[in-house]
Amino acid sequence: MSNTLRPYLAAVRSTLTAALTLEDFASQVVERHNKPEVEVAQSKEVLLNPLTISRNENERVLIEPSVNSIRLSIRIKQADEIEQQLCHKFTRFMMQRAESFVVLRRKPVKGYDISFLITNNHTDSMLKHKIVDFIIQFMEEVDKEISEMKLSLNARARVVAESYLAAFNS
Amino acid sequence: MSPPEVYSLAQTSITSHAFNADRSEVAVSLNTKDVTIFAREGHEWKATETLSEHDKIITSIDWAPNSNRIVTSSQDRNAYVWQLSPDPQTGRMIWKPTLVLLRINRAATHVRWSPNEDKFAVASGARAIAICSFDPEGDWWVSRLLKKPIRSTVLSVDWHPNNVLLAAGSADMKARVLSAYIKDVDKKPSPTVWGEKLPFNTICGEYTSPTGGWVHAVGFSPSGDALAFASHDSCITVVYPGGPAAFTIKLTSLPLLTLTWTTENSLVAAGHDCQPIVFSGSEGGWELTGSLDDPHSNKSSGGSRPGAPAAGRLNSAAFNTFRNADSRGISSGPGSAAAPATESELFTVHQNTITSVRLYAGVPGNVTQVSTSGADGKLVVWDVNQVTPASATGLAGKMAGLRI
Amino acid sequence: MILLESHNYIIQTTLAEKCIKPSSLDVQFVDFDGVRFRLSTPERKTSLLLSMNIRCWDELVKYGVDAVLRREYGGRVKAEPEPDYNVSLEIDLEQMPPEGEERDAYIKSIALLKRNALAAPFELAFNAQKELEAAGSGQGDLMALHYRDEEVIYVQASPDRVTVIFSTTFKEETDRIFGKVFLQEFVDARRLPTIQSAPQVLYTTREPPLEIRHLPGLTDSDDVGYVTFVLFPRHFANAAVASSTISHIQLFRDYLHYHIKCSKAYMHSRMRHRVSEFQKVLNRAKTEAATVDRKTASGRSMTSR
Amino acid sequence: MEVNFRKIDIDQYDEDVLLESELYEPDPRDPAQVISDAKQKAATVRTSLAQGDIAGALSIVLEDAPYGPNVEEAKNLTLQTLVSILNSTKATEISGIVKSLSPDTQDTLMKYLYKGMAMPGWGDVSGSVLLGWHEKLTEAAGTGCIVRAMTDRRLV
Repeated sequence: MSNTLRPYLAAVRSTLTAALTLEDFASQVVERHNKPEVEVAQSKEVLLNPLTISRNENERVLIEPSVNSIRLSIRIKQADEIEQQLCHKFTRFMMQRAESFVVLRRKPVKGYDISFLITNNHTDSMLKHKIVDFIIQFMEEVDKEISEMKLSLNARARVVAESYLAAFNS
Repeated sequence: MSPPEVYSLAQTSITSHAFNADRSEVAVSLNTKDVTIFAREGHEWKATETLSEHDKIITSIDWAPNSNRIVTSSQDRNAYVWQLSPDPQTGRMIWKPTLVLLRINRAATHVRWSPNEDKFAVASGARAIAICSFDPEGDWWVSRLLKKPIRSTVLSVDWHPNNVLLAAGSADMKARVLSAYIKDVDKKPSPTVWGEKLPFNTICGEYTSPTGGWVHAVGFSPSGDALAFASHDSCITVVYPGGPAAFTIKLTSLPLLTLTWTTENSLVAAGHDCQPIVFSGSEGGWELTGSLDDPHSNKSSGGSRPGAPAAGRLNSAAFNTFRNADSRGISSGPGSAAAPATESELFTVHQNTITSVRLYAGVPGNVTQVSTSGADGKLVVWDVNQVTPASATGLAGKMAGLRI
Repeated sequence: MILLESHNYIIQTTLAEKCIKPSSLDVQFVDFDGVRFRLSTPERKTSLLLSMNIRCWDELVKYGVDAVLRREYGGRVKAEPEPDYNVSLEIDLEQMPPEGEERDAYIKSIALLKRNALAAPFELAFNAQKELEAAGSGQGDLMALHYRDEEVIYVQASPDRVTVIFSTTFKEETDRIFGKVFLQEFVDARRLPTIQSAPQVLYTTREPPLEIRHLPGLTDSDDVGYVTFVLFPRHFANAAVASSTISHIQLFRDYLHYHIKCSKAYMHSRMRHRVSEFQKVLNRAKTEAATVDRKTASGRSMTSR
Repeated sequence: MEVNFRKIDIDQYDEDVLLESELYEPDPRDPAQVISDAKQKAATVRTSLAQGDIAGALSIVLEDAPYGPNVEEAKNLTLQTLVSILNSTKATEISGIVKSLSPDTQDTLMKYLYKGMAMPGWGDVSGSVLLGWHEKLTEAAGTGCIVRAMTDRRLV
């Protein structure tokens, strides 16, 4: 693991742990409703300061905490057009399956590639520290996956090009 | 050394718990709109009764020890008082609900009987507290609202031993002491450190933690001369109005949600850190003493889920092994590769947030045991004198100084 | 299978089958680049009619396709093609060579109908190059083959070479980016010592190469790519080499897109796998109650989301 | 039909609504005082740094750090001063330095680390330096310190 990735993930882990201190909170604005306050943003006092963790301009995480829900958005490293495209495909693929990934938001927050919405219902029915594990593992693997996909694309392209051109020799 | 008594009542979150006077029964809300009463049977708790009347999640339960009445509050904006009375048909004793007209239009968040059990206070999301007292003429509970100067959802309330003063913690970052004096119920109270003349809705004190944060829990000391409150900035503050001084302890761990005094000089608080923490001090200063949970003695993580077996006929060990491998990618067999290195484990008894800590044994001022319940569905009884020192648990809290 | 084959597999297998056991037949099928075939027995079981429709037939006629097909198939080319088709071949099963290599070669040659038709402009260019080389200067005609709706093959002879330019469009952003990666590898691969004798490859996106820049109606878009192959005389030194070069180069566009599709399919299966792994990690967070199998009233399992 | 009335923010006329300014105690100093304090501190910090007293320099810059509205210039100057201290500290010394800070100073430092990370590429801000400090500060002051960076409305 490269030497700034470890403190980066450690900072996301500790910040997320600190933000996952949610409780059941019924809406003050709408009677008999219970909404993720970070999304409706109608009561200022139940929103907390959003925090950013960044390695550089292209790799950062935004955590927006509130009393009963948090939004975590990730900007995934994309060095070139290929990584951009692979990243886009991958995150879209996941978001289309948001239903089974209960904590996934269907749309990313502007400026980020993928967003998660974690509510008190999730922290009640799931172990908080395991949700944190999931996010960290996701961040680790998604970078790896994208570079592996890119490598495999390049490898295939090379074989394809070489086999085609080699056929002219015969 | 007796280890804490751990009971896994459910696999779901316990939002609130309240014992009866002799601790033979406990009323809990399992994150649903019903109250379940469990009765002790040897070392087990058996669900015996369900109180269904609310139509939204129950937020808080309190069980009056002397009058044996239960009061419940819910996000449906209502409170019910439950009383044991004979069923007109069968003659069997059943819990009979009485609806309380709270006159609030948002969720009820917390409820507590007053020490004399003739009043109760309901905190609410309507930026108000309903003080309810019984009107024998109308044969109903009437409510009066404490409104000013509350600016946001009230998260918790606690009664002063004199049955008149009420402490309230709310999401507008304030802990307040207010008068809930009701003319027809209360005798004229004698002066306290909080004030002398106390008509209804007198504000006797308003406190906030310097680094902000919603006030999750409030509690008067047994004498009523000090107030402790826990706020979302991972701080606990003890206020001595007579002093006048406030001590704030900044924790290195996650915010506390609930607290109870054990003596005039110590209290137990718990919350997102999943373990009950002990604080002690006096007018001269306060400190974090340690934890009731000894993380080193719980090496077998509670995450292995012993407790109540899951229902269903396909529940053999082998079946679970394969199901886990399939749905979670965990091979749990001995000797198999452990879970990936990024997996973390919690070595506390509670595996999720503790939402409630309450007096279990002893009298106010000399409590020997407390009970906790939390989002992991566990109910735990702790001996308050078995404190693992802070140095051994990695907990730390520094006093951020005295504020006058 | 990395390389594509230039003969039509359906024609090949159907003919082989019908030789052994003739029966009446009427099938329509397609090949790359929207080429349509019809194989039928309009008169009797032993007389098959193979018709082909190809998008750029009119252009092929200009470049001498009739001569090429007559050379390959002789009298079997019907004077009047079946309506709706450009060319029809009559195959008399009773005239087939005996079973064995000879018959296989015969069948294969029929299966190469599309390849042979498309070979016409290339053959023309190869011959033109020889003439220009002898003359020492000049430039052959720029032959355009609109073989797909938005894609064209250009062939042009010069005294020392034959230039083949493919214009190709990428319908999706992913195709475009993947295509770029592949084409870059075509350019780079020639640096390998083993394939240095291969034709030189150049590619550009959006910007058309010099040879065709003057043409009207070129699409100006990032989705368009141009691939230029420079064939030197060694690539068509004799009939056998020329024939293999033609078969090979014709299929370049299909080869490229086929592998882009394969890559996308592979990425998809990878993502599917990775996402199911993530699902497992998330499931570890769920407490037992959340994963317990709940039954509906009818006894079916409810899927917990 | 006239529908513009739907766009009126009626909440601003609600007397019960809690305003941002009511959520914390304002800075008693006036903006001119705040900026002159910040400039003075920047100078003092340079002296401390020259003497190698990093913990001292940190305490100076973090004490009474500017917060609230209308003091953007002072806030930026303070961040710049702080970043210069962070960048000039050896990685091996960080751990000892953060442990020696008072809890209030630790909380303020945490706020600045997040502020810096939210502005990658600004001035001399370096992601890896901030992450290094964040890691050591979290070891010393715990997740509680991070929680306070979220709850404290006195934004730096």
